Amino acid sequence: MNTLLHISTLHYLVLGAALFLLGIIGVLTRRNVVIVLMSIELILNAVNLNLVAFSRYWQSIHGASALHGQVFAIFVITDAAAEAAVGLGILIAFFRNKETVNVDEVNLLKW
Amino acid sequence: MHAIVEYISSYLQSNQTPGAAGNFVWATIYILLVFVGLSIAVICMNWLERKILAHMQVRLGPMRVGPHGLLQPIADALKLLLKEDIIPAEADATVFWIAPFIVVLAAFTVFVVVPFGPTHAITDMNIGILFMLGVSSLAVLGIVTAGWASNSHYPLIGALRSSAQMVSYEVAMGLAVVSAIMMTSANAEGTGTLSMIGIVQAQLEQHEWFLFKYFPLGIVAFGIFAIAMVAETNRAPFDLPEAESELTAGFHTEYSGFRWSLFFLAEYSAMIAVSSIAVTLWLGGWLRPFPNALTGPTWDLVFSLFPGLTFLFLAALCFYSTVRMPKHPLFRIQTMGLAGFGVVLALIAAILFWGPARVRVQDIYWFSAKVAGFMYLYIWYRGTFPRYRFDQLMKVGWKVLLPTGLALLILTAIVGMRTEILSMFQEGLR
Amino acid sequence: MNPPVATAFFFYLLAATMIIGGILVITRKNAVHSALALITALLAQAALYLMLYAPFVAGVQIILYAGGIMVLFLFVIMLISIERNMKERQFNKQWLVGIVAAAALGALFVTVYTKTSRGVSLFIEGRMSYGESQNTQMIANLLFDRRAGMYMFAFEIASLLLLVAIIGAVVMAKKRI
Amino acid sequence: MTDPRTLSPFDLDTPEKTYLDANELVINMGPQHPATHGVLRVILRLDGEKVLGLECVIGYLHRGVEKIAENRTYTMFNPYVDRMDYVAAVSNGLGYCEAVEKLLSVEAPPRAQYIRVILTELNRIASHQLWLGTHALDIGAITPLFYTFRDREEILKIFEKYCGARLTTHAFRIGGLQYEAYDGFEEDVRKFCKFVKPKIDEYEELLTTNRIWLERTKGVGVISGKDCIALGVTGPVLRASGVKWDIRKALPYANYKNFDFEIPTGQNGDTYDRYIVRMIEMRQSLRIIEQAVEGIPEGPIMAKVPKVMKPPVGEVYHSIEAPKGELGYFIVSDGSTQPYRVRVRPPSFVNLQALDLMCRDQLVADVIAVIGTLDIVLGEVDR
Repeated sequence: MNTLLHISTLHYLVLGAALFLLGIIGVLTRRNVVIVLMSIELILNAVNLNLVAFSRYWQSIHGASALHGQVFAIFVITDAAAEAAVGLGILIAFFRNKETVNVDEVNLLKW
Repeated sequence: MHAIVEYISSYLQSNQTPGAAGNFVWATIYILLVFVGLSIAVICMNWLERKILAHMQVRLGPMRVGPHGLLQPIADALKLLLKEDIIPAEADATVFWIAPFIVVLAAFTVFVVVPFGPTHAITDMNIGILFMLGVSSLAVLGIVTAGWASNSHYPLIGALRSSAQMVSYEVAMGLAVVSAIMMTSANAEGTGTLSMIGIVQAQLEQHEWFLFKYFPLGIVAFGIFAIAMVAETNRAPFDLPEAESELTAGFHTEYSGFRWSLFFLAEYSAMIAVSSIAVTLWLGGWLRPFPNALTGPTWDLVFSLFPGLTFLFLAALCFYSTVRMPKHPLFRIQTMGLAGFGVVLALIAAILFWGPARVRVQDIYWFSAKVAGFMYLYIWYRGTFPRYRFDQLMKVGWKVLLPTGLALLILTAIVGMRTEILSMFQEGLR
Repeated sequence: MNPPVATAFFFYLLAATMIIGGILVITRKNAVHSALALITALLAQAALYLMLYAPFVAGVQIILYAGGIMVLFLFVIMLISIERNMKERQFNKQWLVGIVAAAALGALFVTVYTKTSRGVSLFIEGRMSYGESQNTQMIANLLFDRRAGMYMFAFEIASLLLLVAIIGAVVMAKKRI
Repeated sequence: MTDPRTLSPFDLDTPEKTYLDANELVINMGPQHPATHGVLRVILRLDGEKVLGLECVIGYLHRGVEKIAENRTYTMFNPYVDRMDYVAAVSNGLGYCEAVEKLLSVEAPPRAQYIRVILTELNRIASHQLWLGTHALDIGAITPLFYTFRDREEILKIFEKYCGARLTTHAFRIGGLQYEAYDGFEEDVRKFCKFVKPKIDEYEELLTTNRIWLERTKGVGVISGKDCIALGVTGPVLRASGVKWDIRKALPYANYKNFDFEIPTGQNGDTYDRYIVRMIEMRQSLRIIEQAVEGIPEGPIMAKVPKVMKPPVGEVYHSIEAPKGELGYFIVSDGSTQPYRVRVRPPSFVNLQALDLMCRDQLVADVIAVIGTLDIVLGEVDR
């Protein structure tokens, strides 16, 4: 009981792992490209959660200014923004040409 | 009983925000106070906007419900609550149902960090201003989903317009805000802050409002923010999302009754929220005029009399109108009501003249007075300006405000670091 | 020592919100519903960041993810028609393989996280409360400071990445350039 | 792929596509829409927000005025013309009365002519004020509406005092006037002239140099003088495109040749020029009114016309410069008490034809501005 109530880094890691798995399932099973992209966001967020949790763990060892995990999280968020912009841009181009959002039908190497 | 009084007074003397003190009870009380006050402010704003706009347009505005239409907002609220809540058959019911709540939540949550005084805030966050910008930008989600869920052309176009507009103007807004935040670091240690209370205290320490700091940079930043905040709240002349002559009512065309009133509530509280940001960042927040120049007990007394005097003035206005009411039996109840309202205002004034209240309330008073100035500006804009076209709006946002904001940011940085830069040059020369 | 109940309560509340949100994201037919579920999950995550004494990351999460990226998603979902898509099959043919792969990964996670050395859990917790008052400043030091700022180069690269992304997105999405 | 511009706006059976693809979004604006000035229905084909073409659907207010005329005597039909352009009812009446007078070969006495001119010009100002208020409202400025309505009220008061009606005045009779000008009519008109001049300046102060107004109106809905003539567009729209055509000068009717006034023209033919032209026209109308008030002669107000009018067999076309453009009446008489055929050439109807041309390649918001600037009245379009 005490381990359940005393929230430790491991709790966050388990949550992150669960989200990561959900994201993986989404990416692997869904056909709608938009939802696939959203699942990727879910994966990135799971990673971010881990990073920030690690950051707190790191702080507990190396002092309050050891915020490397949080800085990493910020970089990941930047990356996610870039990924979303390009991904949705590709999606729009794809949709304009094939009029579908199904990832199965992304089977042309060029158009 | 005595213990309770003791507890309250000990808390009042602790000079901490409830959030910082980690006191759940007081935080709840503050949250209730702020939200109730906000709702009252929105109701007052509704009446004032109609009256002021009417007088700008050679009309009288509401005159029937209560003396001078004072009860009109209450009648309206009652009507809106009792109206049938229509959900269009083709609409996506769940999203249609959620959307207004997203908007209201976004508009209300920002008030968690608004500092009405050095201790009169629900909490003081290290990322205060960032939190405000972030949460207020969530309103766009509600608007987009509202437009989409209505499943109709006009709301959809309104929603797309509105999201494009809000996202674009957020950029310029952010640049202006960053410029003000940079100014907070112009102290001996060179450490700035994002905390709303910290920003105001920085203005107190630096002996000037950021509006006048690094003249004219502060004024330009304020100008950018003042334009962007009108666009951000979808008000005239940037009210394209709800341009009634083009899109009937934009994203809330299909809404009615209670849900529509939520949009209304959110719009007005968002106006108050962005005005609070502007007041906090550039106009010295809760600080009274000349807090550094006019010091001493006499000046403190003089300035602390203002809240009471304001309410006394309003009460006098009420009594004057009471005297001027038509002497007809039909108007008897209205006349009595107006006189009663005047008495209430006079009572509030009397309380505000009472020593302890006077001292604790004046911060809130100055903050509200500054915000009220912005509210008047909003109404004035609405009475004066035609509406921008969508491409012109985007042009203003991206081609005027954004480059100005970027240049401003760089200039503020250069001016703020001028001693360091100069010493670097001198080192280089040597 | 009694564990702080409030912390646990909020953690489980937010964790549940996130998990439910995540499940909704991958199961909803309608992409807008998925997006709304994802927004809920992201906001809950921002709150979790606050619980982890990372207010700045939380703020960035709200502004960028919930206020920026998700608006972009909603925008695109509205631009492309989804009515037709909603009537189609939602899951692809390899869904079973996907689930199995995810389950394998999950098993891996379980093994790693339950692994203890000498009866002690993997992470030895130190002091768990740090003042958040200087969080933003410390992150800024890591990013920008002349001496302590070890991520300055990475920061510049990130800005370059964003520029490339902007141009790429415009090239992809624009009909006529 | 076909150029969307060659498609008719009525090709509505294109497959349901999305907002991403061009030439697909068809929006139906009206007949119930706050900015269509009545019951105009406009079907817009849009590329995003750009207008590729539009089609007006009219007839929601059709009352068969021309057919009614065939079953009424000449006198009985007179009130019906007020219901066409109901914001400029006096002008409508003037056109009809003069057309019938032409058919009967009678002429109204000079005093009647002067009073007619005063009332018609007052009505022109009222019509332009109403246009300005609604046009500014469409573009988003709400305040001018109330200012113009406040000042238009003074004109309506004069009408009311003169003939008892404010909107559909039925002020004129065939052959002159029914009512002598009331006592103090001239004084009222003079007072009004003095009152309204600073008010027009006030409208201009709000709008003329307002940057948003300039951006919303300059270069919007441009139409060349040539196109105007080809489409038959008249009135301020034509004059704003640089064509100096005003029937009051070109083919003087009533006694307009006695008065000294100028015809304002614009150069660019855009919405802003039309705004400026109308503002100057209001001032010129005041000038005419002032001259007319000073020169009202004494004398009879009614010419000798038979009680039962039986105009000789023949046809007549008479047109006047109504506030919105050329208002023409074509009347065919078969010698009986009722006209054989009456055809009205309503300026709004003809001007509306230019809407498609003016809105091409503009944005949706401009369509609203252009509908406003054309100054159409649906009662006249649909008749």
